[in-house]
Amino acid sequence: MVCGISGSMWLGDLERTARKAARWLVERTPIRSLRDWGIAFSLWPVHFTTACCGAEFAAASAPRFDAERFGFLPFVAPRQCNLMLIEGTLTKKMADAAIWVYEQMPEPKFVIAMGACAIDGGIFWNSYNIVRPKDILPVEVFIPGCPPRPEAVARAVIKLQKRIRRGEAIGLKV
Amino acid sequence: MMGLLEWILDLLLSPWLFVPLIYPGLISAFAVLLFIIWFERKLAAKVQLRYGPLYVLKRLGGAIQLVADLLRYLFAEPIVPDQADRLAFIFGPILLFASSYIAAIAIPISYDFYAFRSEISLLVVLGLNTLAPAFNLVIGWGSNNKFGLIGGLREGFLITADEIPMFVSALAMAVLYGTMDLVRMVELQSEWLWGIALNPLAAVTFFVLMLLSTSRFPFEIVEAESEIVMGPFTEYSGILYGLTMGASYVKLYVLSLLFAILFLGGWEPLPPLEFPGSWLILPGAVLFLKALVIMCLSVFMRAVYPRYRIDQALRLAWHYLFPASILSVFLSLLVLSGWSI
Amino acid sequence: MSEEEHVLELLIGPQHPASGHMRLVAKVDGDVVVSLRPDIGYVHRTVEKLAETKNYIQIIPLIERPPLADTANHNLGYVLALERLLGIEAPPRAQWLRTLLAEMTRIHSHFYGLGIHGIMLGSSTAFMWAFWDREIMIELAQRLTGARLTYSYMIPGGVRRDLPPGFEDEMDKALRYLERRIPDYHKIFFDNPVTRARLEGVGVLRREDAIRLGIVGPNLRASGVPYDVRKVDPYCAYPELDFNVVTREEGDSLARMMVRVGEIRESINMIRQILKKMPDGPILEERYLKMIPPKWKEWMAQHRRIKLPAALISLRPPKGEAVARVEAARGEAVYYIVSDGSPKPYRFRVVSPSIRNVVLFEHLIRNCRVADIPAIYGSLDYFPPEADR
Amino acid sequence: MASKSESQVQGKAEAAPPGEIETLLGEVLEGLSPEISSARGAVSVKVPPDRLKEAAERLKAAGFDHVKAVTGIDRPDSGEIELVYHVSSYLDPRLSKWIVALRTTLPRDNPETPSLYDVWPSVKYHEMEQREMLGIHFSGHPDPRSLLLPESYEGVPPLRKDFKVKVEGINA
Repeated sequence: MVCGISGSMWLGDLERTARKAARWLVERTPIRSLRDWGIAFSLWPVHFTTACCGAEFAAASAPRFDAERFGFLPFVAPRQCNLMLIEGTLTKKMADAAIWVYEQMPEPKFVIAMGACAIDGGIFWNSYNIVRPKDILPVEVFIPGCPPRPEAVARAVIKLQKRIRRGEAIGLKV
Repeated sequence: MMGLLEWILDLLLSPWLFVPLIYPGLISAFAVLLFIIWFERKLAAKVQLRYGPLYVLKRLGGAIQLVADLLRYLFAEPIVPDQADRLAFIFGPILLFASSYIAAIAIPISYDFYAFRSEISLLVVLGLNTLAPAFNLVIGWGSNNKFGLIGGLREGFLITADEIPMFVSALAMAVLYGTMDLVRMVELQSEWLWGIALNPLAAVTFFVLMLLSTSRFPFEIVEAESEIVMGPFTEYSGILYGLTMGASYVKLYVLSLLFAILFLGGWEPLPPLEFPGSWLILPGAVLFLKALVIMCLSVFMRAVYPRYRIDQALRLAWHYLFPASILSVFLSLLVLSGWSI
Repeated sequence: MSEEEHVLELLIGPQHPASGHMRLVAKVDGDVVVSLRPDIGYVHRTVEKLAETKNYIQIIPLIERPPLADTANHNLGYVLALERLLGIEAPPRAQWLRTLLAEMTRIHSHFYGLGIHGIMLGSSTAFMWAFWDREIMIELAQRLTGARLTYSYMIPGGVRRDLPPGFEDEMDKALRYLERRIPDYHKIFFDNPVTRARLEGVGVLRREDAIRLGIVGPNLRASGVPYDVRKVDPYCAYPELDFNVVTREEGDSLARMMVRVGEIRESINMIRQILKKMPDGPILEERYLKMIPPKWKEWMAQHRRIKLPAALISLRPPKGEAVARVEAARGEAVYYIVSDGSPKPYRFRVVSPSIRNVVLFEHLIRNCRVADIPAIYGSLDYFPPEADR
Repeated sequence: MASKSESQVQGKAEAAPPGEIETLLGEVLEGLSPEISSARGAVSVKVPPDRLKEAAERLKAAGFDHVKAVTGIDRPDSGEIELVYHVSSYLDPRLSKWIVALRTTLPRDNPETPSLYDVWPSVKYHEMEQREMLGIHFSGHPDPRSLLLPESYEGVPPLRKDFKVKVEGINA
């Protein structure tokens, strides 16, 4: 303290301290449950179609199934979203993009893997060009089906909401 | 103790604090923001055979959806990209939001309640309103993202195209009323007719330009999502994005208030009611409701129109709206001469 | 300044609201797109290779996945090729049922394309309405086949299920509803001045270019080429149906969209005719029908569906090859099977309409505005998984 | 059986009588030593690899205006790769009823053939796909990129027979 005159020495690592303080504050129960409530009803999946399940995902937010009822609003850029839906098969080329998009999303963020292909390859299990999402991303909820029905997507959203409000979701702990 | 409370109440009710802070300033702007975005989503859903936000509070049709969204934004990690200009990136949205609502301070709420009364308060509102787009440019440039850059430049093109005809069509009303004092304008309208009946051309032009300058459909060009993701706001996350998203709605709110005063008779006619505080609440509520109707109409356009291309919007603004605004000045003169005869 | 220096390279996708499962590399000069290169392969799931490891019957679900919004037509194309290879033919009622499902799929696939085009232009209402009306055909197809999109309905020698009871009435109601709806679309979307401004004269594909580049489907017909496999090389029940090939001369984005709308109308007429003229009879070819144990016959009659005969599971077509083409919703699909006499194909080739249309990206999106990229993209009704396979 | 299904399908659309297309192809490709055969509704013409481009040019001149598919078939037993162009016509209703398979064989260890992009621009993406899937080199093709596989892909081209993928135990 005596000999160091540089700014960081005087102030300490201000940013890190601030982050720590903010985290401490957020972890208190009333604020925490308020935050979790907010997140649970504001799951915005990023617009990232990885494979053909995207057609059923679109149907999930379309009138008949209307996932917006749960505050589930497909949105455009990763920076504004907190949910990533792996819509079906993840090819090697797409997996790179998926990791990029996931990295770009702000925390807390969640991943839902949709479709049999996203669980363990599904009908394309022996394809040489696919990646299993669970190997590269922390998946919260898997949706079985090939393709899953839109109701299944809605169900996964509800399940994720419950997990978030109970504080069990992986995305909250990172 | 009571004295202290009274003192605080007095302070809050003093126009110099009440106008910028509560109504039509910050707090009411926030409230409108939370309402109008929910309303926009709900209305679009209605047209589109859906429910829209619902389960967050089922009894009220999901009316607090935006509170949930706001909380999420608040607690989301604010990311500042490495390549971005830190200063511009962080202060851009704050200034954008501030400059979007700052024009509200010059808007009077009744004959005797305003932050300041000036001979040229119309010009003050219009002038302060033109600040905001500049920060869109700053944001687009500062976030160092190609889509952001394109979005910022689009805003740059649109500033001139929408602000100039908007000025002219607002000034057409000044010509008509013979004053630029907003309070006097309301007074005159209560004596004559509403501005929209006197000069409908100016009203239509102003309304379309309002859509254009707040990037509502069909002019949602700056943040056209299927073309340039979110335009200038592509890189924003957390509460900073919340501010950028709110800014255009707040601007819409201020312009709707102005529209209500210019064309819809402001706070007139007042319902003949008497209760404590009615001197402030009644005119405020009437003005607010009129502005709200305008806002609802503007957000309804989302359900009706696709979006124009930027060159088409510019052509529309320069080839049609600008001449229309000039014509509306002449129309004002015509009405005025007709009136005096 | 050199040409290169004031060109901005935009990478659109694969994470982009209007890129779908692909990347568009656009070179932009100001607001003008100088050139655009599609970078596909993000959904390449190696269907052709995997088909070589699967039995013929297992390939049916495999080839349904890539063109997810348009499964029945592709299923039909594959089954036709396989039947040619096997030298069998489905009985008449099965042919008519196939045609019925193919046309139903065409309707909901066109609504899908229409909805995506709507959202790309910013009209969320067009998207939502199209996806709503699409659900009606999906629901009916679900009653017929048991699945929302992946029907696997056509099998070699016939179809899996017969019409469920009451299907005709439901379908009649649905068709009347859809006919009432199309004017609504005209009001809110097709005749909307903004839509017109965005689409008219944008992305004009001239007739000779369309032929030269081998474009298929509504995109070809919108440029004035009346090529439709259903007329040129009719299959199933199409020879007995009375329908027009919808064409437009303009070749712009609006024409492509309106051809799809016209085809929806034609399909509605066709479904009416099909339900009226549907012949009676078995829905599976005789030789397979005979293999089904008699104890199942009653069950089949009761449930109006067939029990899959064991012979289909390990089909062994003779050595040789067969090619079949169908008019899928997005255009002509070609299926080419080379058999070496084993239960698995030696070489299996799918040429989906989208892979033949992908060339349009670099051809049409040039010297246009940035905002025209989604407008043209949407008008092509391009589905990347179908192209990448 | 097969001929029955064809005649039923084509009978309704005033098809060219069988044989006509073969005669036509024989006339068009005279001198290129074509082997013309037809089976199951498809006509196929086999030409030597060095005559492929000329054959293509003549077919184009005869009215076959587009290519539907380009398919490479790996045949390790005979050490060859068979290359098939399925061509047809949009405009000539007489030809568009047929899909003509223009085929040739290339040596498996060095499959090189002139690209038909100059003749039929519609082969562009098909040839790119066959290039990366089978390692066929199309000389003169305008686009050297890989199409479907990742840029970093290395190894045996996937559709060659010596590229093995896992199969299910029950069938293996």
